[in-house]
Amino acid sequence: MSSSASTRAAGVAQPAISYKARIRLYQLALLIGLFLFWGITTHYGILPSFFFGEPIPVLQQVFDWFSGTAIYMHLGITLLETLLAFVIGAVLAMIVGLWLGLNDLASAVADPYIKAMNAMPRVILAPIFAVWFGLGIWSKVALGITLVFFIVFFNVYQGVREVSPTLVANARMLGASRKQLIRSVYLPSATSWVFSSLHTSVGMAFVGAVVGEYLGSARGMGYLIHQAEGVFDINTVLAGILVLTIFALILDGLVTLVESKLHGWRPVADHSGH
Amino acid sequence: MSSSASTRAAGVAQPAISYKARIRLYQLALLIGLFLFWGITTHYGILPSFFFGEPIPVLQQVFDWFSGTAIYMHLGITLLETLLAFVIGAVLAMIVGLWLGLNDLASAVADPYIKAMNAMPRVILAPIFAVWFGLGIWSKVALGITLVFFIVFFNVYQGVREVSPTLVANARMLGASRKQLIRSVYLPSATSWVFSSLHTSVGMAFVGAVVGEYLGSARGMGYLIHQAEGVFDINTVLAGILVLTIFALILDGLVTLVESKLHGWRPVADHSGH
Amino acid sequence: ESNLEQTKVSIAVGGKTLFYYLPLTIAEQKGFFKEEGLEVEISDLSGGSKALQALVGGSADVVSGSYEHTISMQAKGQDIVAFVVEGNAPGIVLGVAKNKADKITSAKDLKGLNIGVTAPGSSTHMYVKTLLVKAGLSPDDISAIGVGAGAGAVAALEHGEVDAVANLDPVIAKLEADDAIKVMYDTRTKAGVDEVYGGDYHAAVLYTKASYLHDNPHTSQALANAIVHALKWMASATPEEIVNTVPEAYYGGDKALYTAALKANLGSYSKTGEFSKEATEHVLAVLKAFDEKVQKATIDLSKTYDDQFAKAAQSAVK
Amino acid sequence: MPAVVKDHLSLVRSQQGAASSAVSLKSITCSFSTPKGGTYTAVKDICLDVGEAEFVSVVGPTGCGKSTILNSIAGLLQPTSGTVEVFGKPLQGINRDAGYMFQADALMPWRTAYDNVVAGLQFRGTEPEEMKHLGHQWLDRVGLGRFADRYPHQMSGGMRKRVAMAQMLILNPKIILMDEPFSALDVQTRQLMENELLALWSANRRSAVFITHDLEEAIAMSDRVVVLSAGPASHIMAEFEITLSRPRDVAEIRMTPEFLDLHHQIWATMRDEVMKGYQQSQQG
Amino acid sequence: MPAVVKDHLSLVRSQQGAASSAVSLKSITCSFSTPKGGTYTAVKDICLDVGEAEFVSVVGPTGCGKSTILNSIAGLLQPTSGTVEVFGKPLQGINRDAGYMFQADALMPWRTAYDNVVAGLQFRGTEPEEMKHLGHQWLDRVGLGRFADRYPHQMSGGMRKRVAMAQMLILNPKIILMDEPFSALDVQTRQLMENELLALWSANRRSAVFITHDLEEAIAMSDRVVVLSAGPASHIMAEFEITLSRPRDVAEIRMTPEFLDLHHQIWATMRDEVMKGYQQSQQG
Ligand SMILES: Nc1ncnc2c1ncn2[C@@H]1O[C@H](COP(=O)(O)OP(=O)(O)OP(=O)(O)O)[C@@H](O)[C@H]1O
Ligand SMILES: Nc1ncnc2c1ncn2[C@@H]1O[C@H](COP(=O)(O)OP(=O)(O)OP(=O)(O)O)[C@@H](O)[C@H]1O
Ligand SMILES: [Mg+2]
Ligand SMILES: [Mg+2]
Repeated sequence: MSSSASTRAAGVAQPAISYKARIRLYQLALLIGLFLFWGITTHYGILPSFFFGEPIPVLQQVFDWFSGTAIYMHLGITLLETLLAFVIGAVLAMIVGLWLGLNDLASAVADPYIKAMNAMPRVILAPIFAVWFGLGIWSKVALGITLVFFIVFFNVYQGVREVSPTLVANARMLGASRKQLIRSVYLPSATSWVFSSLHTSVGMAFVGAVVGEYLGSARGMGYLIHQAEGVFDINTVLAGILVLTIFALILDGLVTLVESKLHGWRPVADHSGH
Repeated sequence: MSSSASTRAAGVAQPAISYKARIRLYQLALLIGLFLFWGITTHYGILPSFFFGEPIPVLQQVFDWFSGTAIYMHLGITLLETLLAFVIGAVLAMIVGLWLGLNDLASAVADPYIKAMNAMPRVILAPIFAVWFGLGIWSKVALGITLVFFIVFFNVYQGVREVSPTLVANARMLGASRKQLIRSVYLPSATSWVFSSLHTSVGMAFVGAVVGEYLGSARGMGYLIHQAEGVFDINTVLAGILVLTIFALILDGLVTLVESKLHGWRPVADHSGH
Repeated sequence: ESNLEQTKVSIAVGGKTLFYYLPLTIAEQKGFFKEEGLEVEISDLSGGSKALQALVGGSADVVSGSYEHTISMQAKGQDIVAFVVEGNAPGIVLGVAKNKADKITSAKDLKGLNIGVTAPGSSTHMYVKTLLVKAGLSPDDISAIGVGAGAGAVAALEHGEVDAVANLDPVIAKLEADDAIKVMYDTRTKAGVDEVYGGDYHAAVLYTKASYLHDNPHTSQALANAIVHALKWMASATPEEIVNTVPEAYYGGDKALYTAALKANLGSYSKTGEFSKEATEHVLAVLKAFDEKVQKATIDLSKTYDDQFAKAAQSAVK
Repeated sequence: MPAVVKDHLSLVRSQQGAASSAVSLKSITCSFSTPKGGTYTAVKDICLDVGEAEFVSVVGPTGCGKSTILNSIAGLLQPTSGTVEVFGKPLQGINRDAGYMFQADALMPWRTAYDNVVAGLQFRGTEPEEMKHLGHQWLDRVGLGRFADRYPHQMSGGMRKRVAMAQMLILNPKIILMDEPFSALDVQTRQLMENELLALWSANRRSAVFITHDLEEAIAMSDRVVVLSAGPASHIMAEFEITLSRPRDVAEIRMTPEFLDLHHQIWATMRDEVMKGYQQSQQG
Repeated sequence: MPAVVKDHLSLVRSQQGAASSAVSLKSITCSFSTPKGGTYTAVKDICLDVGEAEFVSVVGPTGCGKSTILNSIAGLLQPTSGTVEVFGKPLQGINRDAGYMFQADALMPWRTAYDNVVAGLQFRGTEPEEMKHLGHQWLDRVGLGRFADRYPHQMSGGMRKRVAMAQMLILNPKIILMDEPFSALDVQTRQLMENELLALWSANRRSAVFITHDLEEAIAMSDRVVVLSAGPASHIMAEFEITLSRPRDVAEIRMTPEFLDLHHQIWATMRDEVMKGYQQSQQG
């Protein structure tokens, strides 16, 4: 998302800084507004604080965590699981997606199997992962992979299918080998597809790690959240979610960074209509 | 996925029927192979049947269910939840995706919020949904929507961004109003994006419904699975998953049907390389 | 003491913060495992059945779980053996919503109601079935709704989604504190257990595979020692001392509620960790009534527990 | 006889003619930012008036900024400086009076030839009956009656261009903007289309701005030919009034001596310019 | 003097010449399935031989099947019947000896002009030094030295075409296939490019198949001009040997009487054909 915009004036139009600053301002205003809304509604019991917590204790908890030391271990574990799930899942999905996208017969045969796997409730797989991968990080990574994989896979597959036939024909005439074709045409052409799915799956990788920990673990943010939930400590639950969210945004920011590097050639289109 | 293929011969090449029949044959062979592998490994204890069940009892259970009557109620409920989550989630995502895709400022401001929501572990929301929507179908629908929404949203958003600027300019010159522009250019152009995400999210809608039932309900396939898990009846668990998978494939088939209707204009590209 | 076969032990538990498993936490927090030369890692899973699966699958060595599992696993051909008792009362409470309490006074009145259990097929579900059968009803006369053992359960009752709940602390404590339920059957106390089961009943135990006990007798002994140590300490400690021992996360800011709940549960813990034949038979009777697999199987109760470790622990732990 | 109107003169024209002109570019400049972060000025200080019912052709070396100018007139591109006036009013947003046939392929790939042709009518909510009638009539006019149900990817380059032309002309726009419409057509089809366009244009006082690389076409069709200099900062180098009598037949007119004379003049003007641009670019 | 070689004669040529010809189409037919489920035969029984070092232009009414034929030679489209031979061997898959400049835009949008030009060299694993040298040399040759770092969407239509031409020619293919390469260029730039191409072609015995709508261009460049009939089932209607002496300057040659004579002949042949196609399509 994001991407700068402004009306499609030829050339060096309005100063872009003010536009960006305005966005940050609105975001900040929205954030403060949300916190105020949250604080007021829970304070006056319009929303039950039993379920929604209250902003001050939540922030207090976050602060306490980071003044202490224990949180770093938990957070580190969760981040590690997330990163592994994200990277392994995305890479696997790209390989399989490319392969099936370029292989009509294989994709036609595999089609129902992949869809079936995607429709399987992953939570049910958790015990099996525990058997295979133990109760350590790898069973959580596996759960995350099952979430990340399908999202990226379907987009890579479709992205490959959408590549302009003329571009492919041209590259082949220029002597590109199959590998070069993939590297120089299919992959760049599918980048928007891939990145769109990467944005979705950053979140999913976190969900996988946390839910995995939630279902069984000895540490990690999901473990903390699970424990707090067991004793109705909703403020700690929300503090955990808040911390996770911030890190998800950071990871997503990294994805965006890579994206803008790889995708810098794009024309800045104007969709706002005059 | 799927889509017919064959080498890009000009005109009326090989009989397409034999190709399709071949695919079905391979699929069947794969299916039988998988079942055999499953049966043999669990029978000889290579895979523990405690976790992996055994094919015959699983199929027996499915058969028993469908000879009885109770299953129809459970299945009906789950399908209803899935459908509602899928339709509502997808429609909402399309509306929001279109709106933000066409609105630079709003999308820049909303960006971190949407990503944050996507990164939130949904399972934790389940109790809150139970409070808001009760323990009936609507809390499961809500959970499903949170899964479906983001997958579709990110793709619609990106799909709208990817529309060819020339096409938009042309339609505007032809006098298209904003609404007509959306209907006649943005939506058709984003179809492949939308359908790619719909395929992913059919599965997710099922996951939402089943996990929702799993977390609290009195009926539905998730309830049956959960109950069986509680007494370590893995065969029933797998039978439930099998039934769900078949229905997920049916629903996905419907999506593909609509897709091929809307998307019939596509050239049949040849990606297999000679 | 380097006669331990292994010093690193992984223990799985389904809901570590539950009062049901409190002796485990005490043993961990007071360092009783360390005293025995053990380094335990306690993995918290989302339910007792998940903990059992972790054991069967080999990712956990020992489970802190319900004694029932050893019986139902024998019916499925798995040799699971309990070797030290943590609690002798399941701690399950059946409470009805306050606003309906005047109409529902005994198990008979439950007919046709929605009753929240932690999960369909779970021990809370079985508990409700037991009560129904005792009252001359059929288990199918109610609809059991899985509401979990967390905030969802509280919400379900308080919002009228269910008319009654069979649940554990802290759900019950929270509902009592909110004045939302009237307790009808309470197995947190000896009296309550006797009323429902007609005598002693083994609840939380440490169990493991028979082969593990066989291969790791010293390690198993050390585990039993630590638990018995914890039980003895708990028997002599004040509730406040116990509360101060558990991690802060257990009471999540509401210490008073936790203390109140603890007091209600103190009677449920075993004093010695030892088994009694009678208690195991009561458990079997319940399972026989509702678990098809157990019904069909012939169960040899003596193979479901091994009392020697707990017995030996009495002398080891002063 | 043709007259070469020099730069300052055209400026005068644009100031006088504002009231009765369909399009009036008032000293527009269009710049783009370049990859290296600088700016590239494509066209600079362009003043151009297109009268009502006037047919103006724009020629110039490739990459000089012809499409850029057309985009400004269409309202798709806002000039960095200067203003565009349409029928005396400053242009805000899209130019609703203009029809624009793009240089690039702009057909909707998911619509058949027929559906593409009637797209504009649909947007206006034309009656189905009338739409059907007009749609098929226009497909016939561009010689594609048999290809109504083909999708763009099933048509040849030239066929797509003709669909695009019908799509634009079916709306009967007051100002016709065309960017190299006929370059993908063979000579004969091209002449058919040129005559078709001329007939339409003269039938009810349209204005037209027409970009082409074919000087003969430019002369045969136009009232005036505008020659742009090579970029960057391209400007109007010369204008030629074409006084050949109307109605014209584009095929026959090419043999007249006036035509050949004009052709020669414009050709000479452009040649130097192209060489200049080519050499410049090779130094860069 | 030009000679009109009729259908059966060209068939004879193709049979004899097989050994020494670079490309030989043996009675190829290409059909497509239509939306209504029928088949549309674009070209039928085409026999064409392109000798080594021969420059053949193909002209014909729009939509007759010129691009289809080029696709078959490139190996991108498998004819429904008939075979394509390249240097005497039946073509299997892609034609590795050919360079193909497409009618449609085929530049990689994520590569700059320079990166597009050197794409083929990269695929072959050329040394970076040499690649850089050749890349810039070719950008200069097509007059885009200053635009090396522009992305396709930042270039004009004509500039993109020139990049595509450099991209193809930099590889020095034995067989040059070009589909209307110069139609987006102004007359002068076009002539520069034409001369550039002729120089390259004659330097080391290339073969070329060249599609154009500009008869003058076809005649000025070629050894032979092949005229296709209007579709459907388009066939080779006539072939014209161009015996004008080489080396030629494409600008000057146009004024010679032989040239005008040839032009007139081909023009007449095509005119009838186009009218026929146009009328046919209007009945449909
Ligand atoms: N988005 C852009 N960014 C940078 N430069 C641009 C952009 N669009 C156009 N240009 C430059 O502006 C100049 C004029 O482009 P324009 O498309 O108007 O040329 P043209 O006269 O239509 O050429 P042609 O006859 O080849 O179509 C070119 O040098 C081109 O590179
Ligand atoms: N995929 C396809 N499906 C159906 N018909 C097609 C397909 N591709 C080409 N055709 C038809 O084949 C015929 C020849 O097309 P082709 O592109 O070869 O023409 P062309 O001679 O190159 O025309 P132009 O000069 O306009 O580029 C056209 O009538 C076109 O509609
Ligand atoms: Mg242009
Ligand atoms: Mg063509």
